[in-house]
Amino acid sequence: MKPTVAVHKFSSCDGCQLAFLNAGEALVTLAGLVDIVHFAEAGYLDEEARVDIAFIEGSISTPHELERIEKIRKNSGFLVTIGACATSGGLQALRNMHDKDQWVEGIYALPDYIELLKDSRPVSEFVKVDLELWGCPINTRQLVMAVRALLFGVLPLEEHDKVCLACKRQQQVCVMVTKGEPCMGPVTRTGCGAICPSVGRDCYACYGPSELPNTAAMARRLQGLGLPPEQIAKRFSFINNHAEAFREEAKNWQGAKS
Amino acid sequence: MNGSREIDIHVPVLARVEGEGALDLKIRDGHITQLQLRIFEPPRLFEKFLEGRDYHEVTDIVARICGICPVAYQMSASHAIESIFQAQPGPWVRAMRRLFYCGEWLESHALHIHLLAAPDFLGFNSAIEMAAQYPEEVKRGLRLQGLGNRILRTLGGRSVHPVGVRIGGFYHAPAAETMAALLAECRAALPEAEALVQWVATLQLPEDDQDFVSVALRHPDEYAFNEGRLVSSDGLDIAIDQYQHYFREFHAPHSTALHAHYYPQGDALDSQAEGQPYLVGPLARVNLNFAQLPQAVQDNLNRTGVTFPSRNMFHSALARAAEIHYVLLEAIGQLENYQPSDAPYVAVTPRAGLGFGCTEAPRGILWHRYEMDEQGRVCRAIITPPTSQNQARIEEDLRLSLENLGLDQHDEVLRLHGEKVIRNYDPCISCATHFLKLKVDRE
Amino acid sequence: MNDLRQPHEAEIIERVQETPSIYTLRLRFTDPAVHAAYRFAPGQFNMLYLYGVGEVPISIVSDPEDEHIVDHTIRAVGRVTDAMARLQVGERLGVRGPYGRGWPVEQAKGRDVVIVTGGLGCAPVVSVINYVLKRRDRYGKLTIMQGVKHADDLIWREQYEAWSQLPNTQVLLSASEGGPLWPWHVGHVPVLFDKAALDVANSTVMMCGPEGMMIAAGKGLLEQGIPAEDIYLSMERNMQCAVGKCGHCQMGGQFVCKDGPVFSWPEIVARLGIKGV
Amino acid sequence: MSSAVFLPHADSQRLFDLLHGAGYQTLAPQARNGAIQFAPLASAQGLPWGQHDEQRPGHYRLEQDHSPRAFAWANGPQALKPLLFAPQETLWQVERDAGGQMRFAAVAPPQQARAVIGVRPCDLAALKIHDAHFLGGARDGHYAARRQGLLLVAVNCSHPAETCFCAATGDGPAAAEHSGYDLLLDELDEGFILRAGSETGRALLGQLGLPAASAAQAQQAERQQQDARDIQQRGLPKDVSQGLQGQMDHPRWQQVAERCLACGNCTSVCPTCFCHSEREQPALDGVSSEHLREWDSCFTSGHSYLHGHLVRESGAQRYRQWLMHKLAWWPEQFGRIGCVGCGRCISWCPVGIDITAEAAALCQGEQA
Ligand SMILES: Cc1cc2nc3c(=O)[nH]c(=O)nc-3n(C[C@H](O)[C@H](O)[C@H](O)COP(=O)(O)OP(=O)(O)OC[C@H]3O[C@@H](n4cnc5c(N)ncnc54)[C@H](O)[C@@H]3O)c2cc1C
Ligand code: SF4
Ligand code: SF4
Ligand code: SF4
Repeated sequence: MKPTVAVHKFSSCDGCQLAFLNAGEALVTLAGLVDIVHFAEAGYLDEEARVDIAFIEGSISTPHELERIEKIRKNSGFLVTIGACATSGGLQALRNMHDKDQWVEGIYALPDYIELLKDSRPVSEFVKVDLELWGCPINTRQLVMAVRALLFGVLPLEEHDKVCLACKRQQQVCVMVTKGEPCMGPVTRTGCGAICPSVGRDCYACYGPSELPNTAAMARRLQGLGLPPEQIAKRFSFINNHAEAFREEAKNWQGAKS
Repeated sequence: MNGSREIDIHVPVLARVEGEGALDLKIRDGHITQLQLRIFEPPRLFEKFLEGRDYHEVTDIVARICGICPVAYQMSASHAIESIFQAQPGPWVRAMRRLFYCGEWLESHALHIHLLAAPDFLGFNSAIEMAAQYPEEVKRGLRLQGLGNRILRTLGGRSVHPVGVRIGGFYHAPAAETMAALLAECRAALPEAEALVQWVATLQLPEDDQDFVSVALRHPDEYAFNEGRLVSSDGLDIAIDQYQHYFREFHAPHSTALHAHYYPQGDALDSQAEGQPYLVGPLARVNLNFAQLPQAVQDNLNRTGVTFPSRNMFHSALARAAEIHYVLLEAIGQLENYQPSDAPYVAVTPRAGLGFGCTEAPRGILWHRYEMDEQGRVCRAIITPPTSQNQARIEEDLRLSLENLGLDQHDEVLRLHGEKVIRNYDPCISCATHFLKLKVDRE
Repeated sequence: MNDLRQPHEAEIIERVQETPSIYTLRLRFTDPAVHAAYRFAPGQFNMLYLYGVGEVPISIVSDPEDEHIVDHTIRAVGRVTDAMARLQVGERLGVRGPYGRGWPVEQAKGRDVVIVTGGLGCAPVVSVINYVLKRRDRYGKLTIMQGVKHADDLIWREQYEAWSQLPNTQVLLSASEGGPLWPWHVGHVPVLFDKAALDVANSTVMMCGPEGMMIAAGKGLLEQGIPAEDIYLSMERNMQCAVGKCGHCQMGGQFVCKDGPVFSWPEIVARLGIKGV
Repeated sequence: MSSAVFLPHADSQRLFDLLHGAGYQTLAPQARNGAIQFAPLASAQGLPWGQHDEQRPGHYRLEQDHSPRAFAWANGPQALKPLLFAPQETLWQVERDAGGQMRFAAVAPPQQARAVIGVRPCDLAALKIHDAHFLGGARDGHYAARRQGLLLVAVNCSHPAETCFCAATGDGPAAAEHSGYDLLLDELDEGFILRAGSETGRALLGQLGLPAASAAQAQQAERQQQDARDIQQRGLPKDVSQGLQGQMDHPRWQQVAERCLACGNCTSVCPTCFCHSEREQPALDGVSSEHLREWDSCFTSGHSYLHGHLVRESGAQRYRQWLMHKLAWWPEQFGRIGCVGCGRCISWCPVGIDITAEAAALCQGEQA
């Protein structure tokens, strides 16, 4: 019996699902290895089905989404969050720091219709998550590694080293040392392939915090490079702003004087 | 005969569209009494997040509005902000932006034709099912999509949320060898693109004659996609900064996405009246700018026997295929002339001001408006994506085409046709809800 | 021969479930030539490769002179060892080895052998116990001392009981937390030393277990008067290559994989007990 | 010492042609992405003429001026390490058939005779260490294959960076005889003094038929070497290995850990670091798998992972492993310290932690 798989979407941009849809031939191979039962964008609709593996894209940001994720958890053997939204609340968790009620009222003529939870939150704050794939967006390589490992019946290896290691394995030249760019690689989780330094720019931490992230030292370095406190706070308060290590460091600099 | 039948059709989750939306249809006494494309994606309030952010963060933020057309967001934003900063990126950047955009059209169009739309016309639930019977066609689609992604990666580092873009141009210039390899790939793919147009023409595209207004960018010298004036099939011809005088967004109660209407007489900003639906996207573009397509693309289209402008919305599929053919030719042209540059971007100096950017996303015009302060921080942003512009048109089309089909048809037939109509627009629901308007009339 | 780091295929010819989480795999190389050429010493280990998943270092517990088999007793603790636990007879693994320096069975000839283990038991010492038992006449008294945290942690209870019945063999067990059904001693391993009546001048000690336990036991044994050079311990560190190249197993200047895993007390004592080495 | 000959700058291409003629692919330093990097180069024109490197802790900048020299800089982030010990490669692969039978196959690195032009004396010293590590004991086949037929054209340093301290480790700024080069260059404003260090080098040099270097030129080269030695400010404490013994609890470890990002950049650029991890990369369809190895670092958690815990959890422990291994424990393994004074770990540390300063503080005992 082939394992059954579902891909569910919550508050997100669809970019992580594209790791499936952009997989090319691997998508066809995958469809031969597993039974996809729910994946709306690819044309499979059975939201309520019990599955062996459920992939979750997107953050939890409405009462309806909370109900859905609870149901999905019950129906799923192994639950994998894919991407920054699902694993850390995503860019849209920026709203967690503001008074959204006011925002929404100021925006929509009929605010009652727009039901929002107070915040945009990661799936793991509501239900048990068996595996987190970080990244905004995740890529096909991560997905293939995870699916293959699960098919072998083992947990995928966690990739949580710093981006710097991948950067140096590719023999990229450090953009912080040669150009003074405020690169977040030293506190950011690997997995993307160090693509920002490879195009000559600073990493902006879209893969979230690495293991042992020395965010305080990183922040002081950014200060040394000439960033004012407001911009240091923004470096941490970005794609993975709700991830604890980044959230806490950002707080240290918000409202601080240069 | 069953004119008094009560039909309630509810499609809770639309398959094969980007993002999640639903269709609600009520028919009473042979009339459609309720028809809603409901979009319930939670809003992600992006325009609000932009406030206070630095200009150099904007391209990385707006990319996240949509995983399928991040380039469009990055391009519209870059143009708007560069216009405020009075920066002129120059011909190299302009050429590479066109190439970059070709990658996105190719990837997005190929994905829509093969993975999302074709199963409709061939009677499958998914492309993967379809692959069993049409393996070559599906593989061709995946190859074209893959090539689009590779173009995006070459300039952007990755195809979803590319990292290579900055205000003023690109972070890096690819090596000449890399571009030569890409050129060879594009040349090899050209026959596939030509064949694709003919193949799409063989699909059983429903006949459905409708009257609608097309809106697209037009450029004097080229098939427009990254700059131009806004023109319409009923004679509008305005600069992009005039957009808000002719188009207005409003909040329809059944949707978290804003809808947009067109006001041909102008003054949309203070008009009390309702405007009218309009179409953006591939069919609107081909309808308006057919003559600017390269001769080879025109000839190839003409061979299908379909003439443009077309009043059949289902010819969108054909327009999309023709645009694939077009972007391959365009990419080949840009790559043939490629020279690496020492200056892949112009340095910019922040200034305060108001600026506009409008480019053709795969699904149609994507309009941005920014106010910046003198440190180059965003004060206010307004983003109007194509799907919200099309939404009123989709609902209008649904009404018309279901009536054309005959409301006495079986529920299942009505539902399928309704979905087919929606999918034909390649709606990007994720995009549609990622914006919010800051100023709302509350009468 | 192949690159040292490339595994050979081996087949599981027998599988024994020792406890709910411990199992023994009896392996034979599928290439008869490889099998015939394969030699190892007690205390050495192999890198076992699970197809598509990865490699783990595992000690060899069978007898070096038994030419037909290579046994590994494995505790299922994580990715690789959990999945390996599901393998059945007839299935295949990759094996490369043997690696490392094993127990000093030659130097111990004619002497008493003292085994000290702790924690959840330790496969490497099983190899030496079996080795001595098979060659009983070559060695003096065999003393097996095992310390566990809690009475329930003792695995292989019957095995210990069986050993304790053998001639010239003493089994001493202690638990830091005993219990009503714990007939043996209560306390840490060193409480056993007084009971052991060690012939300090003529004993070779072999230890394996958690570092803290080995340090305490080693110090206790030194106090008893056993010379440092006669105390050996088997160390554990992360291993990727097993041939002294990858650097993961370094303890100071020592590579556990090639300079060990068995070290004499003087060789390694400088690195013991320092957190982070 | 073999006799020195002279090659004017204008004829530099002859050196490249000579090597190509002998069947070598030539790799040479080039200014790329803001740093000097080794890459294939066929024409002498592509050398970094007039480039200077400004190096400080956490800082590296290239500047171009009108200097007539091609080697008026100290070094870039790479030494020979990535050319021989690949940052990431497949060690072997395996296929599994439906019956569960596995077939293992070796993956050999490409065979290509390569000549590297512009090797620094410190790089030669590091190479000697890596040769001992990878070729001694169980031979590393992949390293050996790349090492075979590697021709080394070394260049003595005339422009050490502020971060260099090879004079203190005894590894530069001039290459000692028998330090492993085939050809050795001293660059003067008008050209190169060349000498051979191996049979291969001698044979090649003979083919060029160059005039002997003049006594004045030789003198100039010597003076230049002396200046390069004198200009170096940094150094290691005397008997550093001894001095570090017993400092395992020094408060300095914690202090440096407060600055250290544990990013591993120092280990990546260090020409003597050899740590690597192995990883499996199975194909999605499950019928084959590749066994990869890639550079690892004692700053990662995986480096000291044991089931259930990390041997080195904290940044302080990880930094201590790096510095102690380099300076205190390496002699046990290779008979010398693991540092050749190239200064890379100082420049390329994003926060500018300086191994010489840390070693000095640690060797002073408990006063920090
Ligand atoms: C010389 C030596 C001999 C050993 N002999 C035995 C034995 O006979 N029986 C037994 O049950 N166990 C033995 N171990 C321990 C065994 O290697 C680990 O329990 C095993 O590697 C855990 O792997 P895992 O994938 O199941 O666990 P996880 O915790 O999921 O580990 C993931 C990976 O980390 C590495 N790793 C984790 N723990 C260790 C470790 N302790 N040593 C080296 N690498 C590790 C491995 O690459 C492993 O695959 C020995 C270890 C060493 C060093
Ligand atoms: S921002 Fe950092 S983590 Fe994200 S793609 Fe760039 S280098 Fe990778
Ligand atoms: S420790 Fe630093 S200075 Fe020494 S060889 Fe390594 S990188 Fe160079
Ligand atoms: S342990 Fe650290 S310092 Fe030593 S070789 Fe490995 S990475 Fe380098």
